[in-house]
Amino acid sequence: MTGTGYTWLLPVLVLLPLAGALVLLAVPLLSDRLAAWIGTAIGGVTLLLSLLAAFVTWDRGFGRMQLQARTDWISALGLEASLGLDGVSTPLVLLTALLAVLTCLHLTRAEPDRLLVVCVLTVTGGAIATFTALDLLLFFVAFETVLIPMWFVIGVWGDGRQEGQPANAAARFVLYTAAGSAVMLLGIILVITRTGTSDITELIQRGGAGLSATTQTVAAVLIVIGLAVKTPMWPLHTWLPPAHTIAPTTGSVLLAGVLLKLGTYGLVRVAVPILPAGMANVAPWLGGFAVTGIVWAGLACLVERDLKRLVALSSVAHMGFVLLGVASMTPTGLQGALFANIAHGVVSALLFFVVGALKDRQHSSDLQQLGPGLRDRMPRLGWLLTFGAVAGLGLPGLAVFWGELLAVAGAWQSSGLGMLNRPFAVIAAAGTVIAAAYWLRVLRVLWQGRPEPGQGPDATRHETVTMMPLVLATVGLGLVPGPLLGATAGVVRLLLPGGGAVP
Amino acid sequence: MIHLLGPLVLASVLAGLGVYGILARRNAVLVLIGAELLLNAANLLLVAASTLPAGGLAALGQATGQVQDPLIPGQSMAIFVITIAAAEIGVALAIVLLLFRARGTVELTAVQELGEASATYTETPQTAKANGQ
Amino acid sequence: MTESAALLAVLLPAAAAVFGLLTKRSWAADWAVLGSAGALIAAIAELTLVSTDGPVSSIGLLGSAQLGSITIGLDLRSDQLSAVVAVMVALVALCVQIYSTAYFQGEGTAETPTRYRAYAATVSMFTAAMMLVIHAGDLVLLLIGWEVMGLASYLLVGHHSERAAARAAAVKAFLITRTGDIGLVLAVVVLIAGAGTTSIAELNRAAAENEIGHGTAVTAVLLLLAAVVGKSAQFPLHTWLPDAMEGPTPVSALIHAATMVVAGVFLVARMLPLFLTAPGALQIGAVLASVSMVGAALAALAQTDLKRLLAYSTISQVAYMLAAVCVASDRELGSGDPVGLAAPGVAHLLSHGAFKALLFLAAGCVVHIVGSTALADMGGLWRTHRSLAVLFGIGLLGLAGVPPFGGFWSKEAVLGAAEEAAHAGTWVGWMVLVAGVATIVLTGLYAGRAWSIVAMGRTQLSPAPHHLPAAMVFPLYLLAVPSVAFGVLLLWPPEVLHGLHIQPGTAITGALLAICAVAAALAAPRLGTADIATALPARAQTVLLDAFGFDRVIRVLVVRPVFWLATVVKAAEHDVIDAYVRATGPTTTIAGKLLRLAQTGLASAYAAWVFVGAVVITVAGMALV
Amino acid sequence: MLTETSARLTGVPSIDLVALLPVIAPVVALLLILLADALRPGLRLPSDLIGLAGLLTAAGGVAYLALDGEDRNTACSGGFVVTTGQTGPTRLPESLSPAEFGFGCSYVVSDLTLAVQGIVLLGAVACLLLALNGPGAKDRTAHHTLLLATVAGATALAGARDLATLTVALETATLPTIGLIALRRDAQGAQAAVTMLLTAIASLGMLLLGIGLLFLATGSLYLFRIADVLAAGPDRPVLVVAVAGAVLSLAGIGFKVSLVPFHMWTPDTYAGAPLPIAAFLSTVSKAAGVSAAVVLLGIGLPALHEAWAPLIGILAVLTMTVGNLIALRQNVAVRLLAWSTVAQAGWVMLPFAAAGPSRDSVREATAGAIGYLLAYVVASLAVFAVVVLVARHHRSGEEHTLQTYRGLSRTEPVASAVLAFALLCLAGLPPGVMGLIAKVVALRPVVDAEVWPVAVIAALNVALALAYYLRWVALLVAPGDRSAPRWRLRPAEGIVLGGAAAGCLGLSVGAEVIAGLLPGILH
Repeated sequence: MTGTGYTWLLPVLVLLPLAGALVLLAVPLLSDRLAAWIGTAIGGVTLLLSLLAAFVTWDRGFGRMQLQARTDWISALGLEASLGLDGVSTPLVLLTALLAVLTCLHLTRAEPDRLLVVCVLTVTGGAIATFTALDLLLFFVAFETVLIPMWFVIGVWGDGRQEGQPANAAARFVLYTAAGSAVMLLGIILVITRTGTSDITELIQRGGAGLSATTQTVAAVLIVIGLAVKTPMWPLHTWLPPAHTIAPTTGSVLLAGVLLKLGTYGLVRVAVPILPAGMANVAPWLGGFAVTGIVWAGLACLVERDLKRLVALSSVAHMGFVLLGVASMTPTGLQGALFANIAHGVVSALLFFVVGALKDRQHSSDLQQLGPGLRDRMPRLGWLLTFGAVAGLGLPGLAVFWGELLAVAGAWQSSGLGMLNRPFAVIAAAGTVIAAAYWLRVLRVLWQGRPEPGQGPDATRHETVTMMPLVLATVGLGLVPGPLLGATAGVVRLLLPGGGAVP
Repeated sequence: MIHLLGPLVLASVLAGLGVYGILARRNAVLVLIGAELLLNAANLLLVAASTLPAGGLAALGQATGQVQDPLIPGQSMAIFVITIAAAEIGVALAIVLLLFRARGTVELTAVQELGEASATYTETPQTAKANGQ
Repeated sequence: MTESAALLAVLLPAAAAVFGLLTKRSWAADWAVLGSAGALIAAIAELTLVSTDGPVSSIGLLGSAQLGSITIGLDLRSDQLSAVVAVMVALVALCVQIYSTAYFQGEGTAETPTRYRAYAATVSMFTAAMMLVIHAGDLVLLLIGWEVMGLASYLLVGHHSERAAARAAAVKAFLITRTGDIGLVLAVVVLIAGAGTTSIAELNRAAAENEIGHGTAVTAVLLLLAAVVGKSAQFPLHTWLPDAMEGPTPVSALIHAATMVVAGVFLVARMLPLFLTAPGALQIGAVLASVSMVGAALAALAQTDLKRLLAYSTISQVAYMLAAVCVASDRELGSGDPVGLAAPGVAHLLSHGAFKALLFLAAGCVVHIVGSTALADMGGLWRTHRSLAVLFGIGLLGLAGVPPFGGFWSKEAVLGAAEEAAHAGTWVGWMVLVAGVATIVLTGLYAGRAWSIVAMGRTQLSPAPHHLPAAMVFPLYLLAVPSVAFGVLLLWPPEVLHGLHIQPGTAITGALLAICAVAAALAAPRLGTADIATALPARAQTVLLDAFGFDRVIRVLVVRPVFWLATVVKAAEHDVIDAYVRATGPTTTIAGKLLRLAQTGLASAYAAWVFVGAVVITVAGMALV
Repeated sequence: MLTETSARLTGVPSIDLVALLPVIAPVVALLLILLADALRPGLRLPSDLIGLAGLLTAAGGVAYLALDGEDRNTACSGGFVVTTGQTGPTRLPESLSPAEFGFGCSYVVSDLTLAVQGIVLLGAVACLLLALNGPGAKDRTAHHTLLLATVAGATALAGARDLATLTVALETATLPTIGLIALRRDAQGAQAAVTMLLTAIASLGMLLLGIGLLFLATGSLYLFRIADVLAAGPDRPVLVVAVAGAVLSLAGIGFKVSLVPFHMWTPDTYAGAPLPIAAFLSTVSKAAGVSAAVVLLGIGLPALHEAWAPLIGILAVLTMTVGNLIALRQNVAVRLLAWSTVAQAGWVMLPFAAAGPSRDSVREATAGAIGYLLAYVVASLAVFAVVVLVARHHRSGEEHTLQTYRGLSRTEPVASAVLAFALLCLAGLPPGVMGLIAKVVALRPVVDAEVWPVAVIAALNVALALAYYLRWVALLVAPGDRSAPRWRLRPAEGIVLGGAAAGCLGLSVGAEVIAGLLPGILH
């Protein structure tokens, strides 16, 4: 199965959810539940197609762009609508499609809303487009596409028990990230004007040739700032906790599982390979912020009272590992970043599903009001929460561990971080203890303890079915990391200067 | 031939007077007179400038090779300006008339309610009016 | 065949855990017992096969993972060391699972549910994880098992999570071991970077052939040592173990006495060639072990709680094993064969596993009878439950190292190794030897004290003998066999125990000291003091009971600063970082309001702005030329 | 051959009527409406049709000229060379390219001209249709004639290549709008008109002074000629005079674009004018202002870029920032739009901040400005179409607040979708790809020239503007009154709404148009 077949796959993957969203938007007669089922079906087809795409890509080799499809769009800007899939993007596309199915499935029971499904599908389409875009500007357009639907999700369906809070959180989310991406746009334009092309594959091949070190540094700073807001990197992260806290379960899952991935994907796909010299200057700072974020967010979690906010803050810590992996500029670190990216997507999505289910029952996400004694009151939800927490603290054998290990390993042997590489690695590793501390605190307050009377129903079969794929994925990735690591092992060399040789 | 500086100074003085008129007066008609002064300052400048040889100031040092526009641009421009000024005054007086009909005065201070920082500003005047009645 | 046996030893308990959770509630006990029984059979088969066919270095389990330029094979390995330890682990696990079926009879009350299904599955999961640690052919795979064990320990210590003390102990146990485990993670990282491999066999080979850079080796070994110290509850990361006694007693027997806490020693034994390249690190390990040995034994002396007493004795005994492997570099053993050098530690590991599990399970029976773990509530076991008292006594004699019980032989092997090192003239050897001998005395004292309180003393119970279920008694007999007969093993030692040498001198001294100490403790009641601990000054009692106040030190130095820092961070998050974000709202509002002030509505004022603007930009433009 | 040359050099301009069709057609329509009104006062439909026909003919002319593809020059004058010692014509200097321009042409049909004319006519047609039920209903003749006159001025402005034509066209595009504003004949209408009038007069004064100085410095009113003279590198005093003239002229044009600090009239006038006229001001009138600036700076004064480019940069970011900051707290829809057009003016002018010595950079800047202008005008029209509809159907009329839009998506899903989409286009966030590409196009030259302060402030302004656009969008979907009566859409309004929506959508998909509006050289 070599050659050029299946070029229709990627355009269909991108356009199918978007078209589905458009149709659902335009047909107001559908009942909300039916709309959610249609969304699930579209998500399912997307997932199947992305599995097919992943298979084809694997078959032809993850090391280079497969399934390329391109057509002119705005030739005056050199913008081509060109898509492709390789080992870096394939897992992310799969994750996005999976989460699309699960969120839509979730919506078939929990407060279905036709327009919410529209938003979910738009986010899905936009994210897949971002992950497959092979043109810088197209990447940017796709990157921005997810903003507005997400803004709607937070602002309209957010937890509105306090007047004006959803609107505030949504506005903060969208304004913060839009400001960041506007800055990133400057960097992207700079790259395009200086190199004369916006073709990512071409730019990666050049690897910064023809760009002076200064230009690269400026562009890297601009692009990294934009992506760091989205990731989010300490200290640009303060939009995330309110957004997660207010967003409905669907929104939180998408935010954690899809949106945050865009930022780190951008770092790996754009910043590192296209601006190697610039990133070499930026990397120590990036690493420093990443490590600070790990510790900072962990400490903040230790005293956080709101469970959703806590999960959000823990995302900041997790993304700190991803950023550290990127900043290390080593194959191992990059692999770790990509692994941690996927792992965080799976685990935090699971956690948000669980927390959402708890919140639905107790109408609060405050730790004191949710607990204690979950293990006796709602055993199934309790165990799911425990599983999520244990995965979140990076237990070896579960998905998150590999990302953290590789990120730390990358940082340890990184020459790009200079003298600070080993201190960074050690601090990051110490961050895993803090992670354990706050997760155990959550379990201690929530899961353990003497249950109080006033029982809520345990997880329904529907909820369990929604969460099970994520549990299985967490275990699967944790125990058998080979395939995912294999997918990225070859391609990260192509993304690093000099094939990523570690001196 | 008088020195170029004289008309220029005169034009500056006229412009200054015009600006002062526009700024200092609150009576719409007097403001318009100031505006006329300003426009005529420009006219004076144009006509004075057209006395220069072809190429303007830039060509003063270079004696030869300058191309002269056959349409005598300075003067014709002045005629355009006079026409524009006339049209301007026509429109302006119509507006002043409208103002007088609406408020019974031509003082500019009488109509400030659209300014967001003015004392008489209301966000939705029509609704306010309707509610007031 | 060996491959299948090793795989089964790991996978059967894992499968038991999964099935125990997924199938009917009433099958949970069956799955649990079947799983560990299967593991035991597999382990015995493995031992036999390994002894005849030789070791197998690579058994595919989880595929391989490509990290950067190196490939990590997540494979198992099987050799005599793993097989022997596996047998011990599976045996104890089986005993504990059988014991637990009776220990957790019924559903419990709403206030104190037994949660047997979760318990049994967790114990199965623990067994699988321990098997994974034992069989891991790669450090990363070992790390997976290592931390899953920690998780199981956390879940089981906090099993009765309705008790606040259990919750606190569970968190403490996990966090302290995790702190040590950073060392293991970083060691993996260091080895990935420095040695280019994490395969244990490969590392040992490279270390033996001096292919690993000195810096890498020392760093890695020190980091590994941190993990060992954490997991094996050695000073200064030992404080979690006594608290972990909040867990159900069978769990204490399995995890916090026989298996998990000795994983650290196992790791050192497993990677001894690597450790031998960094003698300095081993010396540090020996120092920590000596401190733990004596300190824990002293603390055990004054405990008022039977389980805590046993916990401190565990720390002390594990310290023996650690000390035994840590003096390895100072011993002059002809070939320098790492297997032989590790033998004393491994031997003590095995015998300790048997007698300590026996002790804990017996203690569980006592607690079951008395309904309390406090020593003050016990007494007169000899009169009410004589067979149980005998079993308990066997365990105590093993612990005290009184010949001919199992503990004697292994402990003397340890002392023999220390003496060998001491003869080689190193201070480490002397230190371990002195500490070991001192500890023998202390151990004898507290073992005798335990006996005199629990078995003798005044009967606190009603005269009607409390009946013990067979499922609780049978495992005791099962464990008593190796506790008594461990010495027999030394007549035909397996290859892994070949390096064992018992020096007659130390052996006789040790035996005499142990017997004297036990006798002194036993005689104490007759001499007027019911409990030799009370013979100590009150001040000393408090200090020892408190284990030298080390907990408080940690609380002051670590816990409080961290929480203080966390509150600072939370405040800074809100008042510094987010303040800038929040400030944009008011700032823009104020700016907008200020700018609006110009909109006076006066037409000529607007014209004025035109003039002003024109003049300003004209001047600016002229300046720019 | 010789006679031909001499005929070209006599100085009598020849007129190409086809080239001037976009200017002449509105004027003819204007005259016809006046004639019809004189013959039979009170005619409604015919005058609507005549006006529309005039605009469409002009648009047809633009389309024909665009398809024709040939650059045309008209109203050209020859020149003669003054030499001491000898009289009579001699060869013109090479730089003037006599074969193309002669001494200079007052009106040139180029890509630039046609693009601006197209934008102007687009806006004009839409505003005419929108006005049919509003201000145009009562004073049809006045409205139509004034509007057509403005359009004629604006189209002429796009082709104007000498300062006299430029001034006349600019005033033709300004004075009638004052009349249009005053069509609302109450005190506020009067105030709005007076405000605009005074600003216009003051600005005219500045413009004329500036032109006088430019003329003084270069001795010509033809932009090509001025460009050549300045490019030849005159002495510093001359340069200073020229710069003073250039910047004063810019100040005179600034009010039309609503550049800060010449923007003060904008909110007051928008609020006081009938809504369709506000739409007209924010599209056609602004387009005229932009084209005046583009023609003056890009064609006449590229050599002075060192002086005006930084100034434009400062003014552009100042304009954006001030406009956005004040718009953030506006509650009245039309005032919010007024401030947002101020902010958008900053974006339109932004590319000029990057003008450099090369002709290409000036062309790039112009392309950016015109591309942005197109996107802005189309989106603006869509927004105004909905605002006009809301004003017609809501009690509080033209000064309705944003609260009026609460829950509009429930009662009027299509109109709210169009409004939301158009607002996102203005904000420049997908799905409003059009606006995003426009921002890329506008930022590109600035980034290319690495004018970082300007670029970064502009980028941050994206978020600032997004705040109020999204506030509006959020209200659309907020839960609200479901009982409001359905709208009755008139055909003209429907056409504008649908057309503008289609425009937004079409330009989002075919964003090529925005980016590639000006492929050729600039003249």
